[in-house]
Parts: sequence; structure tokens; C-alpha cells
Amino acid sequence: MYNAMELMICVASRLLEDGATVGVGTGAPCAAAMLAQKTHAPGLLVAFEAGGLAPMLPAMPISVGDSRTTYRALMATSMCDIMEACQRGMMDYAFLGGAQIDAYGNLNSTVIGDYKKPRVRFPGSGGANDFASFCWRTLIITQHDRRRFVEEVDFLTTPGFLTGPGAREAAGLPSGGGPYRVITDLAVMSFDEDTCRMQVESLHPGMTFEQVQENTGFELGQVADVKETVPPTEEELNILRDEVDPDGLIIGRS
Amino acid sequence: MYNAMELMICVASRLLEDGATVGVGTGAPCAAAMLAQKTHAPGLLVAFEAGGLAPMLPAMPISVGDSRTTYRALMATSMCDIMEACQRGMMDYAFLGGAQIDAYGNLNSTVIGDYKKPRVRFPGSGGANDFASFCWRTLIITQHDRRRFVEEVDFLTTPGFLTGPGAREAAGLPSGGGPYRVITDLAVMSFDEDTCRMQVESLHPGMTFEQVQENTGFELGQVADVKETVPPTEEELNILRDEVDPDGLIIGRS
Amino acid sequence: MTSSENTGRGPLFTDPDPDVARAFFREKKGALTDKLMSVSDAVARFVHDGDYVASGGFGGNRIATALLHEVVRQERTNLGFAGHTTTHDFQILAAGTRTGKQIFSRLDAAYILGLEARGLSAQARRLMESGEVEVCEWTNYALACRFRAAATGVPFVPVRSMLGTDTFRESAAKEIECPFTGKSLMAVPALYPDVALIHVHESDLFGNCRIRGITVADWDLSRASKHVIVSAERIVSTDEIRSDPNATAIPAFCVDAVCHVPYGSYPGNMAGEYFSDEVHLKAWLDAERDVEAYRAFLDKYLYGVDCFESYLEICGGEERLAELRRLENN
Amino acid sequence: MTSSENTGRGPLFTDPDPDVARAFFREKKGALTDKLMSVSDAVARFVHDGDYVASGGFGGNRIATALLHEVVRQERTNLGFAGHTTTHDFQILAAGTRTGKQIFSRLDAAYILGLEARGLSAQARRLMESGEVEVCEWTNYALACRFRAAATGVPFVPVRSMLGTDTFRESAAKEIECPFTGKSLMAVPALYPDVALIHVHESDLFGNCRIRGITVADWDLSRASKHVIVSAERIVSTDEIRSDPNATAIPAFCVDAVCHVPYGSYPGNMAGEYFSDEVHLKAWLDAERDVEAYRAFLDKYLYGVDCFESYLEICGGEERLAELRRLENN
Repeated sequence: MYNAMELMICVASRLLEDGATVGVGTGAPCAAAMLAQKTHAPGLLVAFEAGGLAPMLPAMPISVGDSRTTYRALMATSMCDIMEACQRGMMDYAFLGGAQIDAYGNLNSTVIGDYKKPRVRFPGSGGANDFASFCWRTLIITQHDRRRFVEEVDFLTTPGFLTGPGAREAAGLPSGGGPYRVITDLAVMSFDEDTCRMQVESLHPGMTFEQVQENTGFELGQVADVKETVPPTEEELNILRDEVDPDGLIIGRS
Repeated sequence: MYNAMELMICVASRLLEDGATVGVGTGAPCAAAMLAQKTHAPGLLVAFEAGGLAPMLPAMPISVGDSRTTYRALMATSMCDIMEACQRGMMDYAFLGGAQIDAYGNLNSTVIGDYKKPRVRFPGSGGANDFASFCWRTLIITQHDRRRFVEEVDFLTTPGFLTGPGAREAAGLPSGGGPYRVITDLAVMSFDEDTCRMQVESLHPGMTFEQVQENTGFELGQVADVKETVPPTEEELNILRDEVDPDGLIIGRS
Repeated sequence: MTSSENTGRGPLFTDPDPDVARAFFREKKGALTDKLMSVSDAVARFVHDGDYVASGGFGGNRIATALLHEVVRQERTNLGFAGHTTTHDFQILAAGTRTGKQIFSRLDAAYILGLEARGLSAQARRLMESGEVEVCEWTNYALACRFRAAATGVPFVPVRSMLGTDTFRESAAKEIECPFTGKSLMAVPALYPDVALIHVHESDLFGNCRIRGITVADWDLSRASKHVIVSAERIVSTDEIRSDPNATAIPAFCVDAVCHVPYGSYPGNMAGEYFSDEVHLKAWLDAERDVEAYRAFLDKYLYGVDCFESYLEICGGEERLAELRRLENN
Repeated sequence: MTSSENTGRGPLFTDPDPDVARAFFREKKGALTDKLMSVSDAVARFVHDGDYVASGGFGGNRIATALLHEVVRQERTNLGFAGHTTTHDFQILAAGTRTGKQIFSRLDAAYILGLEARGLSAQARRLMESGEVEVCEWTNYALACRFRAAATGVPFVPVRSMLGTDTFRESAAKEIECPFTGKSLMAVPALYPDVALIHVHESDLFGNCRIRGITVADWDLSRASKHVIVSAERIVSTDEIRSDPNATAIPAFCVDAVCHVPYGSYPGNMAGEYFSDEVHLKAWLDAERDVEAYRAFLDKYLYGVDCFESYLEICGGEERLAELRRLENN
């Protein structure tokens, strides 16, 4: 047995191929990268926006700038150095955490309500806007519900495909980037090549498309052959529980 | 007794006050800075464009990037870091070597003749244009003759006052900078505040204004009370010969 | 969508003019003078009401906690503040003064309120939702580049993020056209803080500093700021600095004050020295939820403390600090 | 005066478009693969006729002499070349091939021909006065900023030098107006070299490199270049690199080839290792004055040499190298 977070992390980790480079935040993205390194992608190069490059993570970092992010790292450098590796096109994946998201993968982590008089203030972009602007493929991992999956984000903090095909390039963003996969507790979504709108790629075991649509505030597409998400393997779960997150900080305490 | 180079170096060194910052090239400028440190300005902070900051120079550097420029230095850094200290206004003096020079202190170190078909090709700007653009006061040390002191430089490599009052600012250069003193084997020149043209500030012992004018390809001004340059003191000469340049690389072998 | 606009509508709190900054830096002399002073003297001399302040490190890592506490205790108000991933540093200033005044009223925000994996600060949220702080939005990289531009001595640098987003709309950036490629770029204006508070591993009396681990944006921040107060785990000799010129991260001519503060980043993490005190940070977060409990917490840990050494003492003193050293270096 | 013009008339040899460079960098994979190879293999694989080449270090300091010699011996032609204070490195390439062909035909020049205090190179002068090399003028800082722009991933950065001068007129820079201050600034276009030749103190098999002493522009150059060949005094283990992450200057993902070349900067100066061989450098300068003597010199020291180790041998071998070590470390 496994819980939703374990499933999400295992599914996410498989998207990171060996030899790729990925910029990650703390929490589930970092856990997924660590799991990938310990399974199929030992040569996955993990970068942290505050300056840590390719550490041998001894434990889950609490901050993307804490000293675990440079433990036996290949380099301890600056925020600009990491971000500029991304900006010049050397970072394959950005791996971002949960937020309000729309059909084009645009993210809000700034405010709920009107910007000038927000009902709720959130942290803001941090490095998310930079990562999603610069890295070739943005991966998003988040809970799936109608409060998060909305027709229009209250504030467009971090660019997905903006208004659709060609909009990123028209805005001046580096060409060829954009969101790649959204991994939730219900399904894995990709983006339609022609419309840039979110579509179901695979349904988690036991889920129907209708259930996913019901929890989504905009109209979802689906690929021609929606598959069932391959559940976590025994090996993945063991490594995740024993080596990646033994204290259950992210996957929950057992 | 002393030779012309010794005089020039001693006179130049006195212009560098304690606590000031100066960017220097190899040769006479570096010797002048070293002499200043060993006499009246122990706290003079010397920077080299390639990245050396405040070394305890064990000997005259051969290159502004050789390891002597970081011998027991406060910092070994990059060209950009040094140049940007200058660009943001933290370097008081730039100290440049000889070149073709006009009445406004504009320097040529690129070509003699037409640029496209030069009679003689020289090294070009190096860091001279940057130093003279960024540092508050440019000091120039050079031989004095009509081939060097010309009505119009063949190529304006490095900015003096360009065409005169306000021209630097109009061109976009940082305001308030420009050439400060020109030290030659004949005299010390400054620049008229109103016209920005070169004027004799002091004549070296035995020199007349007419002799200096005769060796100058443009009309020279002179300050109201032209003085005689104070010759090198015994102490200055001893330190220069024994500690700064014991091998006589710059002041000549004795 | 905002891609048709070309100027963010956020407020620009500081002057990006490099000639104004140059005129200031020209008068900044005395690289090689003794700058060692107490934390209270340093803050008294170099942090003034209305100043624009920036905090080094990364929110909860290598932050100048002692200096930040002192700013609160000396009741500075009406500050501007720069926050690229500002977490516990933000939380400290968000506490306000003992008499209930706000410390800062202008904020360049890239990441605020949160303490990353630890959760959100209730007090920071109350402050930010009060409408009492004027905010301008940025990204972490854009804000770092604003320091970079200032350190470089130019009024802006171009970046390729923020484009097409509301983050841009609420910023003070400007969209420009690249003269070489015709592409849209985001010009982010130079940010010259009045004063930076930076904690380092080692400094000499003059302010030549060494940093271990990530430098975040402090290379640029130390150069961009009109005044720099450094607190250091250790004071070393200038001979020691000169023995390894590659290790110097901040040169003395950028620095105005040097304070000797062992454990000066506590409860933050100091690379190679001590790990963050997650127990204390959690207590701080928890206390913020209840206004009364929070006031008592602040009285005990911040307002009522005479100096940083006393704070360390009531947080567990040497025993706790030794534990955090073990945690960092195991 | 040129302040009324707004574009330099010099040639732009390389494409400053960051999206073109991004498409290239996207395919550059395998940070953590073994890249150790011979100097001849590295040059054969990564330096092609017509490529734009940049040389690390500073002219006669920490230059990749072994790689430069190999470029000459493998008779590369029609190269572009970037020279910010290019001195002995320039002199090596200016020699031309054994069969009398020119190595480079396009040159971004900031400081050329001279060897600083040592005097001017007669051969470099002949070449540059022949009219056979297309030249674009820059300053040292402007050229460093062109690497900075490329490393940053933006098409240009603004600087405040070159303004109002003929150096600008003969450059490929563009004058722009600052959107914040209205001031004139010089936009210098990103320079993405096809290949950079960089000598370092230590590298692991993957290309994680350490540099001691000044870094000049190599931090940016290594990141800006599409391919990077590193020669290293010592090959160290990745464990050793990981033991001090602060010491890494170039990360492996920028590097394509690693060559183990002790004394690889000879006759240049290598900080902390060996001083420059002023006797040999003077001999080279002297030989250039007479065309016949120069040909014999090149046959002996460059064309007729099978590898860099042989060059070291005929320059005095271990005895001379030990002397240069003493000179550096006394």
C-alpha cells in the first residue's frame, strides 16, 4: 500500500531521466529528484536556486539554501550562477510545488483576491517565475481540487503557456519552454501541443476521467489513449521510505 | 642626481594620497604606486585590472595579471569585479602609461594612420578606456615630444575630456571624471577647469614653458603661478632604487 | 495578460541612477581602517529611520540575526526592505517595535511570509494583509539582478523572466527591445540599498570577509550597498586574509562596520558551523498564531533581551549551540 | 567624435541571440561522464576550421599553451578569436601553420600585439598590419562583459565605457538609452564562442575545475562557450572536488574535454605553481624580428615538436621547470 504523496513522488521521479539537470524546491520536488537518483537516474544533476549544485543530499533540505544543499556538492555558488545556467538553457527541468493553476499551466503563488486588497497573501514568486521562464520543461506537483485548478488564476505569478500557443515567445520568454507535466493525487496531466491546454495523460489507479474533471475548475482534455498510472513499485517505495524520507517529513509518518 | 624616469615616478607618486584607491598598469604607474605606499601613503589601495586587489608586491609585476599582483593580496578576483568597483565609483585614480595624447587628454593606443589601413598598429585599449571612463581622476605618465602630444589623435582609444566641457557627460560617460594630471619628462600638466584644455602646472627643474610648448603639438596653457616641480628627495630616490625597482627595470640599470 | 504593457506599475523605492551612487561611493574612504564595533554601535551609526535595508544570506541561512534584532530593539521605522527569499529575517522585522510601530513600510518582495518547508508566518501575513506596507513584486533572480546592476554600476540589467506575468505588472521593471535581436527583455533597475546587514564566517578588522557555502546574492549586495554592516563568526588577522586571497568574498572598501558575533546567524543555519534550530523556529511560528502568546514570546526573546548573547543564553546557551554544531557537522 | 552615432561600424562575428545558444546548450548533456582525453584528441574533436575560439587566462598567465600549440599543429584555419589582453596566446596563433596559412581571420581585439612590459610582438604586428585579419575593437571590460552576457543568457549587457570614443566607432556595440534614467549606455552584445581553451589548476574527470589566483574572465567564459576544453595541472578525484564545493570555479556541465597537462601554461605564469619563463618569452620575441630566424625557431619549438611534453623538454626540461617553481614560490 501507498499514500497519494508517495504515488505522486514516485510518478514524478520517473519523469527525470539519467543525465538530465533539474532545478528543485524543497518538499515533494526534492524528494522526487532524490528518488530518481537512487533508482534509474544516478547521474541526475540537481540544482538549488540559492546556489547549491549537485550535493550528495544527506537528508531532506528544509530550505533551498540550507547547508544540506551543498553537502559534498560539486559546487557552492550564487543564486545568479544557478539561475543563469537556467537562463542560458542548460537546465532541463524546473520542478515546482503546488499553487493555483489554470488550463495553460500558469501558476499563482502571490495573492487570492485583488492584488491591492488581497484576501490572502502568499509568498510570491520566489524563484518559481525564473525557473519556469528559463528551464525547458516545468513539472508541477500539487493537490487536485477546484480551488487550485481554476479557470483563471487570481494573479499570474509564474508563466505556463500564458494565453496559449506562441504567447510565451510573443511575451519575450525563451522559446521552446513551458509546462510539461502536472502530477496530482488524481492523475498526470500533459499539455495539448496545438492548444497548450491541460489534458489527462494517465489516471491514477481507480480514478476515472470524470472524477478528475469534477475536481478541476476548467475543461480538461485527454490524450487519445489515456493510460492508468503505473503505481509505485516495491523498490521505489522502499527507497522512498527508507532512504529519501525516513522521517516521513513529506510522505507522512508511518 | 636622478634621471627623467625617476623624476616622473617620484612626482607621480606624490599625487596618490593615503587611503585612496588606484588602478594601475605595469611599469611607471605601478612603480609610482609602490613608491607612494612606501613613503606617504601606506594605506594606498592598488588594484590591477585582471583581478589582483591590494597585494604586498614582492617585485615589479611583468603583467597586470601575473601572480605578483596577488602576492599576499587582500583578494584575488576577476576582471569584472575590479572594473565594476571602478564603474560604480569606488576607484579614485586610474594611472595610465604613454600614448598619443591631445589637448583634452584623449589618448590613442590603437593605430597610427587610418584605422582601416594603419601605418602602425598598437595594442588597442586594453583596460585603459574602461579605467579612464570609470575612475574619478586619470593620471597619465608619458614621454614629452611632438609625435606624442598632437593636435588630433589618429584614433581616440581612451576618453579624456573628448571635445571639451560637458562632452563626457553628453556622451554618456559617468559625470565628474576625466584626466587630472599628465606627468612627462619636461613638466606636470593639469587641465583648465573652464576649457578642459591641457595647461602647465609645474616645470621640471631647468625647463621653461617655451621648451615644453616647443615639444607639444598643440597650444598649451599654463596656470597663473607655474611652479618648479619639486625634485625627488634623497629618501624617495633611495626607496625607489633600493626597494621599488632594485633591478632597474623601469628606472634603468645603474 | 500584460505582455502589451511595457512598464510595471509597482513603486520604485530607490534611485537607480549610477551617477548618484557614484557621488556617494566617491566619498566612501578608508578601506584599511579599524571598523570593529559593537552591534548596537553599528546599528546606531549606519541604520537610520527611513533607510532602505537589505538582508544578506537566504532567509534562514547565514542571516545577520544579531543585527536584525538590534534594528528592532533600536526601534527603527519607515524602512524600505528587500526580500529575495526573506523568511526568518522577515519574521524578525515584521514583529515591529516594542511600542507597536512598524519597522518597514516599503517592500521589494520576491519571496515573503513563508519559511519554506516550515510553513507560513502568521505575523508576516497579518502585516502584509494589513495594507500598511507598500509592495513591489519581483522574482528571486530579478531582485538578485537589481543588486548585480548596482554592484556593476549600471542603471539596469536585462533578464528574461517576469515577462508576460502579473509579477511584472506589479513590479517596477520595464520591458525593452533588444537592440541586437529585437526581442523583448525585462530591464530591472539597479537597487542601491542604504545599508546591508550581512553575516559572514570570518572578517578582519577592516572588513575583508570570507564566506563558506553558497554566497546567494551577497557578492553583489555587499558591493551595491552604500553602507555595509558585517557580523562575523570569527575575527581573523589581515595576515590570515592575505594568506589566501582566493577566499575573500567581500573587500574592505565595501564595508563600514565589523561586529564580532559568534552564532550570529542563530537560529538560522550557518554552513559548516551550526544547523538551524528548528525547535526555536517552530516555537516562533507557533507563538505568532496567538496575539497574546506572541507578545509574551517577543518580550522574552527579543524586546526584553539586552543583547544577542543573552538571546543565545535563553535559547539554550552553550549546550544547545553545541548540539546544533553537531547536527551541522555530523 | 562619435557620440552622435549610435552603432559601432565594426563587424559582429558571432550571433548574440540567446535562443540560438539555448537550443545548442539544451543538447549539451552528460555532465558526469568521463571526459579525459589527450590534447590532440580534444583539439581534433572540438576545434574546427572556421570556429570562433577564445583563450582563457590573461595573455601570459594561466593560458592553455598546450592546447594553443596543438591548434597550430593541427593547422586549424579561418578561426575567429577573442583577445582581451591576449599576449603570448596571440603570439602562438599568430605564428600561422607550418605551411604558411593564417590560423585566424577574424578578431575581437581589446589588447593585442603587445606582451605588456615585455614589448611588442613583431610577428603579431606583421599579421595585423597585413590587412588579412578582420578586426573589431573593444575594451578589456567590454569584451569580458560580452562573455558575461552570454554566460547570463541575455543578448547584451549595458556598460558605461567606450562611449564617445573611436574604440566604440570600430566596435559592434550599440548606444542605447536607459529606460530608467534616460542616460546613454553602451550595449555590448553577447559573445558565445564555439570553443574556449582554458587551463586550470585542478579538474576531475568530469571537468569540475578549480582555479587559484585571479579568475580573469574565465568564470563567464567557461559558461558562455558552446564547447570548453580544459587542460589541468592535476587531475583530482570527484571526491576531492566534493570535499570543498567552494573551490569549484567551473562546473562539469560546461566542459567537453579534460586534458591532463602539467606545466600546461608554460612559458606563462601559473599562480602558485610556476613563474613565467622570461628567457624563453624573450627568445620568442627576439626570433620574430628576423623572418628566417623566426622560421627556425618555430620549427624547433612548435612545428617540429610532437607533443607538449617534448616542448617542455627542449625548453630546459625538469631543471628549468623546477627553477620556475622556485621563482614562483620563494
